[in-house]
Amino acid sequence: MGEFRLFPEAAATNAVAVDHLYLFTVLVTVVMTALIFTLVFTFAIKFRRRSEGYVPPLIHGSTALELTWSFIPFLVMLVMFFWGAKIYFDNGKPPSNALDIYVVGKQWMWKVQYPGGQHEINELHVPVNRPIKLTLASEDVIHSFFVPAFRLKRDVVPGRYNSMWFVATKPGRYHLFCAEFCGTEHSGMIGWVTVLPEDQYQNWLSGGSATGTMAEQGEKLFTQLGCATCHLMDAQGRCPNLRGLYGTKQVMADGQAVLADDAYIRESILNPNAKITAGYKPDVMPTFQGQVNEEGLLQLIAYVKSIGPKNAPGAQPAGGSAPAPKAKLVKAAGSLQ
Amino acid sequence: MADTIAVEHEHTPNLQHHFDNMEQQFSSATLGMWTFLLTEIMFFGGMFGAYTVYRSMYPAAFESTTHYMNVTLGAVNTMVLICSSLTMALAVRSAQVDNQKLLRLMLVLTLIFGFVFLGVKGYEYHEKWVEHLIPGPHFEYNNRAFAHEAQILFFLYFAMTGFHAIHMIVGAGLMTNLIIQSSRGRYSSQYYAPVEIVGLYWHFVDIVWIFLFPLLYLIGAHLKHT
Amino acid sequence: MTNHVTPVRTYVLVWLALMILTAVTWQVALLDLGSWNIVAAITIACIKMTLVIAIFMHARSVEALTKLYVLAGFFWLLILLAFFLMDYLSRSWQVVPRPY
Amino acid sequence: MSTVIESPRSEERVNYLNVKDSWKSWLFTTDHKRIAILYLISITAFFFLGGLFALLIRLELLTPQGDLVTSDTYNKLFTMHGIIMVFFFLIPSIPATLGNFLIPMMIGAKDLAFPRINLLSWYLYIIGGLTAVGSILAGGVDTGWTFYPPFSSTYSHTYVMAAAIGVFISGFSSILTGLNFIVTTHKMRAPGMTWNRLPLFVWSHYATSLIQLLGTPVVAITIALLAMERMFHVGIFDPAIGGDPILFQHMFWFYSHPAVYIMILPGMGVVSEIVACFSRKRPFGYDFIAGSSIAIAVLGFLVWGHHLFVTGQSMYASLIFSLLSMVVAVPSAIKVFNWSATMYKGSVSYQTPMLYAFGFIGLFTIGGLTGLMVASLALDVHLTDTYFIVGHFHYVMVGGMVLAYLGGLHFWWPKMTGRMYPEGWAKFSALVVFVGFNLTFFPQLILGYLGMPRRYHAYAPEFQVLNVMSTAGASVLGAGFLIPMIYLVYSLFRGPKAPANPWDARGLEWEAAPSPPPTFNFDKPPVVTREAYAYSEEAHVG
Ligand code: HEA
Ligand code: HEA
Ligand code: HEC
Ligand code: CUA
Ligand SMILES: [Cu+2]
Repeated sequence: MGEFRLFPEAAATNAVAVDHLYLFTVLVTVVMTALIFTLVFTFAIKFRRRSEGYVPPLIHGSTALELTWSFIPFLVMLVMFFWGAKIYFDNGKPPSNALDIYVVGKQWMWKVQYPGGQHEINELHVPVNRPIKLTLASEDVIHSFFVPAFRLKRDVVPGRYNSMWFVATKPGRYHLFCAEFCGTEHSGMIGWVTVLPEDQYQNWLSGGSATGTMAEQGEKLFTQLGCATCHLMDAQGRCPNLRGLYGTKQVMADGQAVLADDAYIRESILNPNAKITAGYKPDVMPTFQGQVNEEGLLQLIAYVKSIGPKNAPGAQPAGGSAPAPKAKLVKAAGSLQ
Repeated sequence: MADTIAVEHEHTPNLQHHFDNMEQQFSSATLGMWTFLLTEIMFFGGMFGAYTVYRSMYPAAFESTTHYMNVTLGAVNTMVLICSSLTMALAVRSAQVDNQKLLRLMLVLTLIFGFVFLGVKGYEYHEKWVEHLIPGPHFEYNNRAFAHEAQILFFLYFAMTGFHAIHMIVGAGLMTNLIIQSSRGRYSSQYYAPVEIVGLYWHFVDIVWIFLFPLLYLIGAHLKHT
Repeated sequence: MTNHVTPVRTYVLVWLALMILTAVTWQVALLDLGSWNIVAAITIACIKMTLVIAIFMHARSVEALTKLYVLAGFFWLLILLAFFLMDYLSRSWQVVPRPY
Repeated sequence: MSTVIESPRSEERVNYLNVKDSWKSWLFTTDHKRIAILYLISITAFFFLGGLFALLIRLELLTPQGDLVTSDTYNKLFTMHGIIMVFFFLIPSIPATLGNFLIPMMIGAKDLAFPRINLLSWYLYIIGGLTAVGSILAGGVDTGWTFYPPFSSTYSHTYVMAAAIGVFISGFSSILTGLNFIVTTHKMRAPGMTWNRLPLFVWSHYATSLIQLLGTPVVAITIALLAMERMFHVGIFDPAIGGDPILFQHMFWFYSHPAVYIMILPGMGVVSEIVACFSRKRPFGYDFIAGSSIAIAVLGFLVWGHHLFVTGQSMYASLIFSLLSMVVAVPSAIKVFNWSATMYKGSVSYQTPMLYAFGFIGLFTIGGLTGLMVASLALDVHLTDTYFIVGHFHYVMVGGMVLAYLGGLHFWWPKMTGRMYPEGWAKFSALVVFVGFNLTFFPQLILGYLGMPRRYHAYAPEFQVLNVMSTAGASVLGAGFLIPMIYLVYSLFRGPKAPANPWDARGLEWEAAPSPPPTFNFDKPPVVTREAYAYSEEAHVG
């Protein structure tokens, strides 16, 4: 039996923020419950039935009271609302210097890959004190990536990318759970998140059996699947050149402009005709649905990123740029109250 | 409580024991039916909700499907239903004015229109089947640009028109019953609640179609002309 | 009993209106009005619906309560549509801006 | 009223129970009271079935390893537990039994507006229930009671269809009950029964019926679409063709959040009646309690998105939904405070129903406040799909609704059966339930914040201690539910005969009708001259 605790350990900036909010709400709950219990019991005892004959006075009510006990609770609730919303929105925007890691959920395991090409299953290694951005994709059903020690959770939904980000503050090993029911081994879809000091993290990276960076693996796929035949060698310009594409706004045939982000590139591969780039014909590019799995897609995207504008995050060398200075970090993390 | 005075109690054959008078019984029945139609709105509303979401997501794909819809038949069916609504309304009126012959005639006409509608619908389904437009493994859509999203519309097409058709069939059943009863002279200006109630239902089903027609058949009608 | 008899003429006129409006919907749909196509389609459909409810279904002569219920139905449908769209239309707002 | 009450009736007066006693007279009855009894029996059966599953769940969770049953079996256990408890026990619990029995009596009507439809909805309920049970016997369902695709539509190999159809059918039972109540409340009120004389029990059922009418059809169609998706092997929720699984969750919760108010409002109605009666006082702020029921019903439709905070729903939508979730809590607050205030200067006695009412007020408050905690965005991110949620909703559903149901059952038992239950045993079991309940579900709140995910067949060892406590509590709780079973059945035969108004309560069902009532409820159609809570006027004015 593991060691018994009543409060989970906090290992991320977000965890601390959430804990504060939690303690506040617990306080509210305790106070209000206490209040109600005292009201009920004092009245119940003080006004217990003494004689059968006693006829209580006729009290209709009091609008003043009704308003008080509507408003005061409501104000308290508003605090709970704004406080929670603040943290939630801070978690919505990953800082630009976040280190990208890619996670694919699959019945019933977590597949993790790093820009440097390292792979692991049901394990996630991250450096301490650095914003990490996870891109979450699912091969099959809805899963949910849950790290209690970070107080973070995000559903992993097939057909789309969700992302979450955090700054781990304490080296150590923490539980990783799948929190959305996904079938037989749902409760077995668990693993560990290991937070390492920067230097150890670098060793771990170099120790990992990487067959080339994600971008390089993506490049391999790019040739294997024959993307290159069109996108690089194609002379007649039947196909757009993917160089410098990533992160730019693309104009579509129907006039709408879309940002060429991960999701867009993913769609372009699986369902090319969904959005036709202006100046090109539909039905030229075949769909690659079924020919390449989520991991492959992520690699292709990493490749497209790498040939994109130089400072695109995906283009970072394995391990990412040097850790950001701490001061900036806390601001980036933003969730410290 | 209070000194209880016996409420006077009409005695008409059609008055159920727990109602005080026909007035109460009639207004309860109509309120009941309207309330039921309220739930019907939400029932179809779920599908209209899904429709709205996906049309806002994939406007082009949805427009592309009109090319595969039989707009003419759609329009014809709309008119057929409108006619049936007229006959239904007249049926109720004939009951109100004690015109038994007209009542029967109108009910029969309504039923016939209903069957015409279902017939046409069946024919359309058959078309879709032949053209492999049934969503699923055998779905074929030669406008490959939207091979995926188009399925969503066709799925909604079958779901919405399908549930509408089921309502029509139920309606036809009710109609048949009315015809039988009316041929026994059950209904009169004194007692026509059943006719009124079924009428309300029938008109509602008509209304649903009034929306389905433009939303399913005419999404991209303008494209073919430009 | 609310023996509220509507003259045949009214019924026939309504029927005529409905037929015409059906034709109108169809023809309007053939013009390219951009996003106004859908607006037109819905508007006409709503008019037709109102006619059916008001005349064929005698909603004019029913008690206020019933009217309230009918309205509630459509109001709730609006809630459903509005809140669905609230999510779907605002999803695109949250594309995380990256420095390029 | 004295006319009726003080003249003690001859022992074997004809009442709705003994008027006929053939099987047919029960299975084809249109008497709302008999239909209520039919519901009572079938619902109890489902409750114990669901409870049996619950016990098995708790037994499995005694140890961290999944050693009692296989993971597949476990998944089926909690799914069937959820489906049965929600759709076949809690949603019909108070409305279909107490509501069915009492609403006509409380408003002074002979029956519901549509007696045959009332019977029909019982049959629909039974057919739906049997279909669901059939899916269990066939091998069970493992999707969770929420039926999320694509798992439910594509990946699950269990009997999703059967269960879905069962829920679909019983949905219409629920719709028809709501419809019947609405029309009855509008059209069948006795002369003098104005809206502001209406018992709060009726008000809360009116609100409940609104939800049943406006919400249930949506879940029905949603489930139908899911079933079609399973047949066509493709559908509108299927990501492969650009469908969005999250849309299903929207459609499901559009009903299922309001449904949680279907699962609490009737209980609130019961508690309002009990507190008033056992304090011998008019409910404090009657209009506000009545109004807040409607407010809950309406606002309840605007918050469903709080179940989707981590799915990828737009952050801005989440923001609105979180705010509105806070707003919907205000009317609940109003009720809680008014109940407490009702006892002020009252003459409070502690019979069993009142004890259950106390339990309800306390536990619902805790349940509701935990609800607020998860309505706060950042907290929900951590707590969603953990045992905190399980704790939250058992506090409101078991601690709230089930306690109210038991309280109401004891309160109106004399009226329904004409027998008194054994007060001593009843008090004792009420205590057992309260203790067992907290022991079961309080640890789950802690487990949740520690991060134990729900729907887990095996869990990390450090969670064991709290799980053992929870399982221990569950067995106590189980006992607490079994004891009433036994003594209530016993009282049917041996219990002392009940007078027309054992609690000296007000209201037509007590004052104008004997216990048990005759088939048409009242010997003479009552005429109402005062509100249902005239406790403070000198007793028994004519
Ligand atoms: C009877 C059923 C019932 C009831 C009444 C409620 C009531 C509430 N519920 Fe609950 N809920 C469920 C049943 C219920 N719930 C179920 C079954 C689930 C899980 C479904 C699943 O996923 O399986 C769930 C899940 C659930 C979630 C989603 C959790 C998740 O999965 O991520 C949320 C989030 O906001 C929530 C919120 C609320 C709120 C704000 C209320 C409010 O209505 C509560 C209002 C009441 C009070 C607030 C208490 C009284 C007030 C006072 C005493 C005043 C003092 C207050 C202050 C000063 C603040 N509930
Ligand atoms: C009305 C609703 C209701 C009720 C009353 C209950 C009652 C109980 N529930 Fe319920 N529960 C839900 C609704 C309800 N539950 C829902 C909706 C879920 C979510 C499902 C999902 O995730 O999809 C859930 C999930 C759920 C879980 C989480 C499972 C998981 O996520 O892995 C657990 C775990 O402890 C649990 C426990 C209990 C217990 C101990 C009771 C106790 O109160 C029960 C005690 C009652 C008895 C024990 C009855 C007495 C019976 C006997 C003594 C045995 C004899 C039997 C016969 C004679 C036939 N429930
Ligand atoms: C047969 C030729 C062909 C092949 C093979 C092909 N593409 Fe394309 N691709 C196109 C054409 C033509 C377009 C422009 C029309 C469009 O947007 O669909 C395009 C568009 C794209 C775009 C969007 C570019 C923009 O400017 O918006 C991306 C990203 C892309 N392809 C990636 C790939 C990848 C990755 C592969 C291999 C897995 C691939 N393509 C294989 C022809 C091809
Ligand atoms: Cu993956 Cu649960
Ligand atoms: Cu909810």
